[in-house]
Amino acid sequence: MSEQTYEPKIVGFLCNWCSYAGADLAGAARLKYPPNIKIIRVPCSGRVSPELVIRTFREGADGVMVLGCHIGDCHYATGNHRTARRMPVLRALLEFTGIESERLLVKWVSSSEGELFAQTVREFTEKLRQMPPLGLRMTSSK
Amino acid sequence: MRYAYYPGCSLEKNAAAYDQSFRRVAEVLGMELVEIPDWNCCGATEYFSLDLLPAYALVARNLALVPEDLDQVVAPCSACYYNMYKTDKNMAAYPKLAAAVNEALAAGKLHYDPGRVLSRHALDVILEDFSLEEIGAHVKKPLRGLRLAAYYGCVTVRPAGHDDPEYPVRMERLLETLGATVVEYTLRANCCGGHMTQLDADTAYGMIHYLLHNANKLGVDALVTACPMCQLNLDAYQGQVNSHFGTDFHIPILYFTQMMGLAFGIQPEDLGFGQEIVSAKEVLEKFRNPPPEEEKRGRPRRKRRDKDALPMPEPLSGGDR
Amino acid sequence: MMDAGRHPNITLLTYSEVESVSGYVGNFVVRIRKRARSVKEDLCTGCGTCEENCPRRVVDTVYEAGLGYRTAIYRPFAQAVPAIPVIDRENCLYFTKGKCRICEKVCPTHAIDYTQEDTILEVEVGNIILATGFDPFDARRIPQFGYGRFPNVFTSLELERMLSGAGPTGGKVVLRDGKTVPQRVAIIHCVGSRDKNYREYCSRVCCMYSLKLAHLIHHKTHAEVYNFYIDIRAPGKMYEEFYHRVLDEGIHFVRGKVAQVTDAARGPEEEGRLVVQFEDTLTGLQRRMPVDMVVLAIGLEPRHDSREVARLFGISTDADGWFKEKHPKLDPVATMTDGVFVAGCAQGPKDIPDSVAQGAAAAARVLSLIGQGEVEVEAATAVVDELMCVGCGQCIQACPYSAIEYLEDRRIAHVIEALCKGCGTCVGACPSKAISLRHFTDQQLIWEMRGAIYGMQVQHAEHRGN
Amino acid sequence: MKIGVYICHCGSNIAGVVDVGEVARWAADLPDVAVARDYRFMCSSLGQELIKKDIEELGLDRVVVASCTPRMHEPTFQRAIAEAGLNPYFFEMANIREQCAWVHEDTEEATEKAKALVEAAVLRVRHHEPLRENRVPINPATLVVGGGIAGIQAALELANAGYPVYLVEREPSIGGRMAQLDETFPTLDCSA
Repeated sequence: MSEQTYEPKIVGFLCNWCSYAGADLAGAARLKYPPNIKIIRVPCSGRVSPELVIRTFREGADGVMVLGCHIGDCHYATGNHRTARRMPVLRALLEFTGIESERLLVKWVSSSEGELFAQTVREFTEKLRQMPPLGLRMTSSK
Repeated sequence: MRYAYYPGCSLEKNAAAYDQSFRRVAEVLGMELVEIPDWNCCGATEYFSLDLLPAYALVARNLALVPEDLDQVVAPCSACYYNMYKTDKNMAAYPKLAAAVNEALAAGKLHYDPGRVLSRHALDVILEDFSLEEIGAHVKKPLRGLRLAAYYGCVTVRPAGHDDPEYPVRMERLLETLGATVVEYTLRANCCGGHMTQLDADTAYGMIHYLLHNANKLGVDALVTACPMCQLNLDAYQGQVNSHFGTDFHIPILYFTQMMGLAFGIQPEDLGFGQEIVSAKEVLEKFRNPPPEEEKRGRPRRKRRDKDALPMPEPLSGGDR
Repeated sequence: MMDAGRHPNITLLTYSEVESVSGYVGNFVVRIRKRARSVKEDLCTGCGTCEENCPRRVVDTVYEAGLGYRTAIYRPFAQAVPAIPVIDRENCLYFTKGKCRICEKVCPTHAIDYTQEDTILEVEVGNIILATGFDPFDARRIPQFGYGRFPNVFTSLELERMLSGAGPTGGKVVLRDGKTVPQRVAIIHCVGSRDKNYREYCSRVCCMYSLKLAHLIHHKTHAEVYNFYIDIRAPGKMYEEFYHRVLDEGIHFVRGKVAQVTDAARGPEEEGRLVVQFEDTLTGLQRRMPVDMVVLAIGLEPRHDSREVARLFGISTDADGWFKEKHPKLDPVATMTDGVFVAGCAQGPKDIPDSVAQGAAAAARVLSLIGQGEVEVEAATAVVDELMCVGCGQCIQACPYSAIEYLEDRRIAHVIEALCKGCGTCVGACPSKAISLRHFTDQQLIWEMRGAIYGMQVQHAEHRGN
Repeated sequence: MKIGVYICHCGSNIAGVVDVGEVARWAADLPDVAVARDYRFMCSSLGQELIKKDIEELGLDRVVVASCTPRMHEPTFQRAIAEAGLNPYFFEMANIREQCAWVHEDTEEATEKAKALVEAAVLRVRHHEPLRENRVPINPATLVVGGGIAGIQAALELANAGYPVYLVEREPSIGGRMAQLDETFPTLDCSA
């Protein structure tokens, strides 16, 4: 019990067309998941630059989720192809800088996959709870 | 492949033919059966209705006795299989139950962790660990000309979803592989009455009569079962049912392992033939001298389609629901 | 139907499927595959000679619901629109065995063309209405009702065809042998609907069509008709009244779920018949009833490919697979994707009046957009910081819309705003942070994440600048 | 800079889980927030009026609404503030229904999350810039997919209004399920 004193802070970048709608569907279906995740809406997962993910960790997030449309279903035709290609490189970069790469979750969630979204959040939150806080936020103010 | 083997009480007495034939068939298929040392009764169907904790403990003791290096146990009896499966699952789902059961087991210096041993029915093991092709490869003397119907009863197919519980089809496929003529028996998954014979004989006879009457209409040479309880009810009470209803049924009730053994070329005596009450002599006779024209009769009749008749829907392929 | 076929403003593309959709509200580009009919549409007069002479008969699982036959070259039904047949290449003797060509010989206008190929056409439209309908529940999935095993178990759709004067039996209600008139008929309601094992929802039309079938069967055969129902749901204008009319006609109603339909007899009165085993919840008894015919009132399911179709048009489905409307009450025919509307059973089970109303409503929504003449499009486009851009061209490669050009003279990238859809993929690709997406700038997103991550503490940190 | 923050109850959809009054009180202390209110239905015309009135009387130049998903009502509110003379991009929404009240059960947790989402929106909106909508003409042609009764009806309405329609049907004929039925309930008239 004493291990669970810490609640990870998670930021999710969700594409407006599939994953954000999937998260909305999870809500409409009243599925439950932990409140740790805060969702930031982006037009396309392709908008999420590696720098933005690293910045999110630096700002104090313990985990980052990047969710987009399934490959082939991108609202912007091929935006998520870029995401798919970019993220493995980013993982290597994260490891290099000492951030465990499993703190970054990249997944395709469609607008009809509310249950998948809720399940993904549950599992990711649980996984991060088992890990120590990242604590990268560079500030001393309280 | 090695399996822990739990014969259960019936297979020592009235269903000895099942035990004998299963062991012989397993040998042919290359299954190594390791009988659980010092096993006890599974409590059958009654004990769970009387006192839950001792009932679970009774079953868990057998699971605890499964040798460490084995992770699955085969039970030919549907009730034994069902009790073991249920005990394992419920202990996993209800930690309080698991703790209480283990407290009881501790008196005998035993312990069982739910999930360690997978309980399986003999029918499932044979049909899942071996393909029909593999089984077919062992067939030396096909059951040509024998009209057989598969009878699963209610317990065999119900807990684990190996087949459609409402309308299973796998034993039929097995019998076809053995070369038999399989007839579609609607009541394949209906209850045989279980121990109703001891509680209310008239009701039980009604249930047994229902099963026998509809099998008889199909002109079967035998009903093929996978459960000692089903076999017992339909076989041992067939005479009573006949006198009760004034019927004259003569339907041998045999185990699927006996039919496999026959097709594999094993001597009937080694498969427990002769222990049944409704004699299977005629079945063996037909097996030894199959009627030659039987094979050709079934086909062309189906072809002659009535010109008025409306088409039938195609059967569902794949069988998934 | 005829009106739609004749209307000068309607281009009818039957035997066709949409392959891809691109663009946005106001300006979609749609690629449509027009499958080869193997019949030249301009030459065919719809005389039907080919159908009469085709030697190949196949069971018609679509229009006749499996109860009747059609030929390999066929029109689904006599009044088909258009009246031009197609050759079903999977069953045609010429296409499968290489010989026959009878239709080619008998066609008086030489309209048969075995070499015809699929054609792809591209159309530009401003709006899209999806009315792709439903699939009937496959009754074979409930084996205890015996559909597909017992000849005299029928689906309600088969009965519809049987009752049709133009159907396989010429309107006569008979058993599968094609001649015996049933004396007692059981109609089992809620087959596949209101059932946790299959579909939890109510299919809305089955109660009413079951009442109608009961009435018509009774009327045509004088058979005793038993309805096995959970609840009778008759909400609609004149619906409850119709229920009472059917009650008064002497149709029987048994409230309870049917456990199984069997051909196994328990007594002489059951021999040779089907037996319905059920619980009568009004008497609390388990009962059996021998009947001659069983009709399964099958429910409505989303089209088997509804999820793929939804993806194609960029809309979503609900958990069951029905197309999801923008708002269940306030916006029932729009979707979350502008310019894409839904109508009819594709959105959920509904009866004919509701389907027609939704079709008209969807059209009205489209007309309102057309009436406005123009539509607002993305203002949140990408923009290049000319001082930062080194002209590497990464963004140009990343852009899915070819909306970024390279200015040779100044050696920088430039966004063509009219083409930019605002996805921001270029931003993710730019190595020198020279391109940004309006309304989704790094600064805006970073401040949003700060607020989300550590709340009020931001105020204190704020003075340290960004 | 003057920001107005509006927390929607959505009846009991949000207010049943999130302490909306608390979120509004707390939001009032966020940087540059001039007013923070909670209201039963922000998307109603009264709710929209509330925002417009504040823009005019308090001189708000940024607006944050915390309610349902922006995929539903973002255009509604953007239109409202535009009517009050504000650039519609000086607006941000916090999704405290689909992604908060409906997916969390504990009031304290949900209220804390709602606060974080509101703060995120406030901090974001401070950096918004005015943008101008582009307008494009609408192609008057319509694609109708599915030639059943609903599709036929839609196609006829549009065609009768004088606009071109492409009616695509997978089967060789239009008509759909309706063509299979002979008599329909409750009037038993023929369906063809």
